[in-house]
Amino acid sequence: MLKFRKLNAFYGTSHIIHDLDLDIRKGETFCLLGRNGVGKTTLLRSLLGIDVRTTGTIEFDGADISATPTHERARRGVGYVPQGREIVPGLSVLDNILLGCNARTDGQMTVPQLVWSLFPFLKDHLGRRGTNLSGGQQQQLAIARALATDPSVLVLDEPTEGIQPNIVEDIEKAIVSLNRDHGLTIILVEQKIRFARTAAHRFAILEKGRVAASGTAADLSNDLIHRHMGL
Amino acid sequence: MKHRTATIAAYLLFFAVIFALPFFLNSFWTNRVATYLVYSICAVGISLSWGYAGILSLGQGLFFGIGAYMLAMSLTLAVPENNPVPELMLLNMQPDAVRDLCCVTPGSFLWIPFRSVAFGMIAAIVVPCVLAAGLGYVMFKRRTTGVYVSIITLAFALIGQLLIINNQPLTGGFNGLANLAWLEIGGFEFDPYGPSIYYLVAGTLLAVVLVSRAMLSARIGQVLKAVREDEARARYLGYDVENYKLFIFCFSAGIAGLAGMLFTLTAEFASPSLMATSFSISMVIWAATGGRASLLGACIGALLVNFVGSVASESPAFQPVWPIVLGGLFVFVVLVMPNGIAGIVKDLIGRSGKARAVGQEVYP
Amino acid sequence: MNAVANVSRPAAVPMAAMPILQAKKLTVRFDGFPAVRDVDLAIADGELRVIIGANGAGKSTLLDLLCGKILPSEGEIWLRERNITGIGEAAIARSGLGRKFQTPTVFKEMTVLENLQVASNRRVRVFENLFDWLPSRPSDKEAAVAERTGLLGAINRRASELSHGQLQWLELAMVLSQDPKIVLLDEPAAGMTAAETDKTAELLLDLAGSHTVLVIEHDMAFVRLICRTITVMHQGAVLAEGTAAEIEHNPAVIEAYLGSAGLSHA
Amino acid sequence: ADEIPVGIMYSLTGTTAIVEKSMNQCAQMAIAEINAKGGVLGKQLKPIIEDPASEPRIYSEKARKLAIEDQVPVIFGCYTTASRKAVLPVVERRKGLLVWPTWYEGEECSKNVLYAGSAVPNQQLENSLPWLKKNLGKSKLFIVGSDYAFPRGMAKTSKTICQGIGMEVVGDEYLPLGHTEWASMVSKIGSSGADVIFSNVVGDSIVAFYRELRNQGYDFEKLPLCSSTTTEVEIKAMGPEYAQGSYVSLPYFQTVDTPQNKVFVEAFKAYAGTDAVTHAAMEAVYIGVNMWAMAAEKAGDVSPEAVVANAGGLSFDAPQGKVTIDPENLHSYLTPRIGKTRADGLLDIVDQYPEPLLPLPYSSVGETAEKRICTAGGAVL
Amino acid sequence: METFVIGLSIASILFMVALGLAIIYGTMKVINLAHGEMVMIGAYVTVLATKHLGFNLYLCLPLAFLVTAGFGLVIERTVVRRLYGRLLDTLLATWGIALILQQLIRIHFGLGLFGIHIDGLGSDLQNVPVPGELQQTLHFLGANIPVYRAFIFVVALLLGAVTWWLIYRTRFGSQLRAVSVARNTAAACGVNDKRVNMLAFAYGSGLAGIAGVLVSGFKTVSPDMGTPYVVDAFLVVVAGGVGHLAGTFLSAGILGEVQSFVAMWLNDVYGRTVLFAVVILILLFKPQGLFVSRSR
Ligand SMILES: Nc1ncnc2c1ncn2[C@@H]1O[C@H](COP(=O)(O)OP(=O)(O)OP(=O)(O)O)[C@@H](O)[C@H]1O
Ligand SMILES: Nc1ncnc2c1ncn2[C@@H]1O[C@H](COP(=O)(O)OP(=O)(O)OP(=O)(O)O)[C@@H](O)[C@H]1O
Ligand SMILES: [Mg+2]
Ligand SMILES: [Mg+2]
Repeated sequence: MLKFRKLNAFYGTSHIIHDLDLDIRKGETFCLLGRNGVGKTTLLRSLLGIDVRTTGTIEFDGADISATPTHERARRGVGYVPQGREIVPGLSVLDNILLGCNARTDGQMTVPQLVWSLFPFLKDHLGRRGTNLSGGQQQQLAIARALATDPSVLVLDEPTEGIQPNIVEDIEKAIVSLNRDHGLTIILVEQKIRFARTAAHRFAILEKGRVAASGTAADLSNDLIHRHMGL
Repeated sequence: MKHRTATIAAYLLFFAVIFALPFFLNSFWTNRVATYLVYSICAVGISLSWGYAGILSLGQGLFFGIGAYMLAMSLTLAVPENNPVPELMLLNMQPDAVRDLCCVTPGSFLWIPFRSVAFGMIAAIVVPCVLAAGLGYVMFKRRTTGVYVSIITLAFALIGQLLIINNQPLTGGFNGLANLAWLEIGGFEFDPYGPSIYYLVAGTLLAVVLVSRAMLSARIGQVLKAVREDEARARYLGYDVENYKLFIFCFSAGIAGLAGMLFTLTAEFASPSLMATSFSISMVIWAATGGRASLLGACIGALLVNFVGSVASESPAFQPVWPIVLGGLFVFVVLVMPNGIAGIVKDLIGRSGKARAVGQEVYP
Repeated sequence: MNAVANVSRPAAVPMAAMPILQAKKLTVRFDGFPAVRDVDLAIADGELRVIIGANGAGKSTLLDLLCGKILPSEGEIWLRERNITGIGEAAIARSGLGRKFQTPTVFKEMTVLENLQVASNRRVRVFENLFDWLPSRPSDKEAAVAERTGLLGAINRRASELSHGQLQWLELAMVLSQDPKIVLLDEPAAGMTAAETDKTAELLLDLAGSHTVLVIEHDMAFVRLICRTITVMHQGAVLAEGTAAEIEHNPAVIEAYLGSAGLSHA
Repeated sequence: ADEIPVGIMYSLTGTTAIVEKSMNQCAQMAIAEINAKGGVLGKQLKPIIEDPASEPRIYSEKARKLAIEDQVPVIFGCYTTASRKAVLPVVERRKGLLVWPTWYEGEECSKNVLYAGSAVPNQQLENSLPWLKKNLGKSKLFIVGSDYAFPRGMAKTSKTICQGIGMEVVGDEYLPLGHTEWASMVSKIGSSGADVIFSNVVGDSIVAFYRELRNQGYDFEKLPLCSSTTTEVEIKAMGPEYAQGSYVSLPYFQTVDTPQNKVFVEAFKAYAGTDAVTHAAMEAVYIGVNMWAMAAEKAGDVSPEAVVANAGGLSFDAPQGKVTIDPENLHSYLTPRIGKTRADGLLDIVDQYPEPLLPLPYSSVGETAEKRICTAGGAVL
Repeated sequence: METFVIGLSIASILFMVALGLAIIYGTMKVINLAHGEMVMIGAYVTVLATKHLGFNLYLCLPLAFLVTAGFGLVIERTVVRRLYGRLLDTLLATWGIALILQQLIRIHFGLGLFGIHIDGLGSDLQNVPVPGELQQTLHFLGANIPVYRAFIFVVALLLGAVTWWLIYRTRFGSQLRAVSVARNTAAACGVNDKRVNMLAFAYGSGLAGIAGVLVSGFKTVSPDMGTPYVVDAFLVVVAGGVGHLAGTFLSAGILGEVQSFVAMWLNDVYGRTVLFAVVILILLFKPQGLFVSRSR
């Protein structure tokens, strides 16, 4: 459902992603791995069209979206949970979630039931300011917000970074369930190999802006990890 | 290193042109360019505090104006008719007041030390520094930053201007000081229209640029840059950020005062209009046009903006629309060359080197 | 809850004669909300201490207090015999505390080298730096630090061009070049790969002894690698303090923080 | 060359452009008229127009350009004293000549300035204050002005005159230049017990002032106002209904009934458009250009020294009547008038001095006809 | 009492001009030095509409709003849009725009160069007729209150309320707030950030236009009338706390009253002086503005 073809991405004159080809299939969980600074976040930002300049094509549901503005891509069904969560200060928890509704094509301003069932905690704190939540709760909120856009593919950038272990568990469960029970396609950037192994169907390891290795979850050997993610 | 050589070449070229100019100019243009060079000095001060330390003062006009007044006071007293008491005080005194500088009008005693021109010249630099130190101390101790500094300095300058206008018996009020003697040092008289003042100004500009450059290449330059980037970080590394900011703020105020003093020499008057907000903003705009993070850029920016402004307003074709030409220039500069003229030049120089860099891997 | 804390505390720290860093009844409130409550902390010279705790437990706030970013509402901070409460960030830093923040804070528009130079320069006064010429290549010390943090190849790149993980390393490198007696680190391994996490752990173990190190971390794999003494914070207060084994089996900690996976499986 | 370059320097942009633009037009018109009659000394005048943008700094710069680069023997220009002061060093040092048009506070005695047509305080006050007392029976004066030299000079002279005729000054207040927030001042005037206001307010502030008086419910019939600065331009700008019934003391109004004025007004309307008004500053420009030309003709030379040396004693039949240059102080004998604003924005002349009045630029510091301060040798304070 | 009312009326003008600026600066971080020119354009719309279309002052309010909003829209689309995130560059560019707009009015939008003059434009002062009912004076609690001032006060309150509602109670408002602090995130949530910024800029400009209409009723209308307003309005916005409508409201109130009382007791020069001093003090001791409490 998502095809990157000869994708190049730049920040100003820095060339970050080089001629990348990648396919993501409908309904799978795809995990992106790689060392710091290889361009994982950049790849996701290219997909969303945030602040990077790209060449090449990005085909989503059969249409090239590489020139489409960000908000339009969100409307077509790309939900994004950015690295560092980026909760909007000054907005309440509810308003933060409702912000996601702007991407709905049906114009509805209601939060999908799914959100409450995954993150019951949020329901009890709708009036609080989003930024006053703890880090883990903010991460849940960020996922909730992305779900409110009614996405067909959910893009998560290191969703468990800096989160306390018990909430990490909850989030991991939620991600797995979103894919398994609700049929969402998921693109996940993750440093925790253990979780990557349990959640992902397929993976790709990036190195210096190129795909260094890819395959199904079963192919993700310790040797590969050592080679591409060791020091 | 290529970049470095190019920078040095640019400086050399600029100053070579500046110092050669008077040989090709008549007395009017000598005087006009000298005045624009005064503006360049001012722009260097702004570039230092804004471009390199992130402190954007919108009250620079106040320091400039005070510098101008300090010397203008001395030069007022140097006019024979203004002895023992300047005419402006005679016009504003109470009919029964004693005709002596000590007490002819309230506060007139403040003028006494200005009988010495040397004092006026020193005060032109020191007084702005001291004022800046006072204001800066409070601001930076209270950790005021960013746009707040700009607004505070702006309001401060407005107060200064209002008070100077309001105290006509002491300051000459709105009309300022215009009846001035020429500066005379050791029997040599500086003629505003001759090369003498021109070289005085150009020499000062050179000195200011050299000192500033030296400072920026010393460690303090790096610390200032760090402070501009992230004050808090610098603090956690043990730097007393307030002191650094205070230093550069005063330094820049001193430069503005110095420029103001030279302005008095080239333009032969001092007036509160020099402290107006619009003038302060103009100064910032000179620096921005040239490229605020480049001293040379700031110099050129000041020259260019004023040159374009006056040429446009003096050519019959452009006269009805000269503000549009000037305004269009600003918009153009911002849209097309975000780092000012200096930025464009740097890009051009860097291009050949950069071309390789783009193709290169940018990873460690 | 206090009862639980008391259970585990006595066994905790084998107290050295004079702790190098001491927090006494530290409390801070934001608009009445106590982010840190009555925290007592004593760190021995050369110790490596890990602080864990739920998101929002007040860990970062505690570091903020220690390094002077915020003033305590109550309580004091002592650096050996010296009360450093309220003397200002710069003065605290000069007396030997270095800090790495949770979100990497470096000088974005400066190169890696410049960042290190600013950090390693220990003459901090305005007039000392006014005439001090700046070398254009790294000193041996700076080069060594860059080497150690894997930044040598990027030494002339601007910090804004670095990735999140590289920024983490850079900030760590800055703290190292600052060479403080006490190093405060807020989640240094966040966003790092497993291998890099290991490398960070190594580096910290290396530091401990010659330096006193205080680390906040969520990544339990990392904690296990380095842990000696762990302090657990919860809702602004110290919930427990002890060795990894003790903490792992403390029911209150499991309930509030570790969850079913526990420390060892995390 | 067969042309004589002359400088015209009135702001076309900036805050004072409003008035100065019409002065610029008037100067050009006067020059065109002279050229049509054969020019000066048989040569055509070639105007060089500069825009000093209402900033003293730029006045000074442009004056230099005119005097040095363009070598003009005369500059017609300036509107505010601050701008004149900035130009003064240029003309004095470079031995140039400025022809200054605006009524002002005096206190100046330059030999490089021809103060042709410009009134000084005694020419606006010696007639008006006694008139207010005698004809309106008012005796409690509130003086209000913008914060600069002219209003302060006017206030000083007013106080001297008031003492002499038994009027009391109950208020003497200033407002920053360009200030347009009048509410406080007007309510202060209301509570001061004044029965007449004398206004030396200039520029934008005038409009806001009159409108505020109306908004707070004052009526010029009960609390008359006499202004030294409000010309037809400002009245038109604020809407005549706001000024109707107020007085103005100036030597020239568009309604002055002389044959010369009829010609002048018509000529200007033909030049600048039928809805253009003429006003005192403009007439002064007209006087200045013409008298400079007369002096040059008389001297047979356009050099500044020659013109100044020959200007003293010259008379010109101006729109306002006969204007004569005083040989001592180079100021002009003018005919003080008081006008009362009509509904159409012009003024009915309600009082007119029997003859042109001697200019005393230093009246604010006690200059009298017997004891002159400004003489051909300069000012002795 | 009278002094207080005067203070209120000064405050309401400050507030109206500041409101638009608060939105533009507070949400987009654009220092719009051409904001004063929007006031000026609003005033000229009134002049032209009353002269040529026979509009009265009330009808000019919506008209001026639309026209200045249109100007704002164009400025945003052509220039400001490219400058987001470059705070100080916006200062330079909008200063340039201000120069251009002023001169356009002076030269009758360029027609003047071909000898075509539009009555009401040009560099002269202009005026606007005020409806009779607004020229009255009210007597209230022993004070004389000009109806016009009261009218301004009411309009200011109304605009404040509408703006508050718009920003805190509508979908557009939450989009705007989101875009202003986290543009990328908002875009990723489907918010058309460019459109939101454009509309906000236009709305802010439109508010200035309304202020221009009201100001034209009792002050001078001329091409450079706008400049002093930006400075004052900017002081108000910053002193009130960036991005806080309530702060803007309060600081306009305080500054208006300060100026009024000091002008009454001493004089207007000191009124201004003290006003600036108060701004300095507020910024020194409450740098985040009056309304902001300590938070992350
Ligand atoms: N400046 C502040 N104003 C108001 N509340 C604050 C402020 N700083 C921190 N808090 C609150 O104090 C609490 C403790 O925050 P702190 O950042 O110390 O948590 P933490 O333990 O570091 O969490 P994490 O693991 O997510 O980093 C949180 O509830 C936070 O919202
Ligand atoms: N705004 C930017 N401008 C210039 N270069 C950037 C910018 N953001 C990132 N980079 C560079 O792009 C490269 C890839 O960064 P990216 O954030 O995609 O890495 P990542 O794989 O997500 O790493 P991490 O695991 O640390 O998050 C890095 O070398 C970084 O230095
Ligand atoms: Mg990343
Ligand atoms: Mg934390």
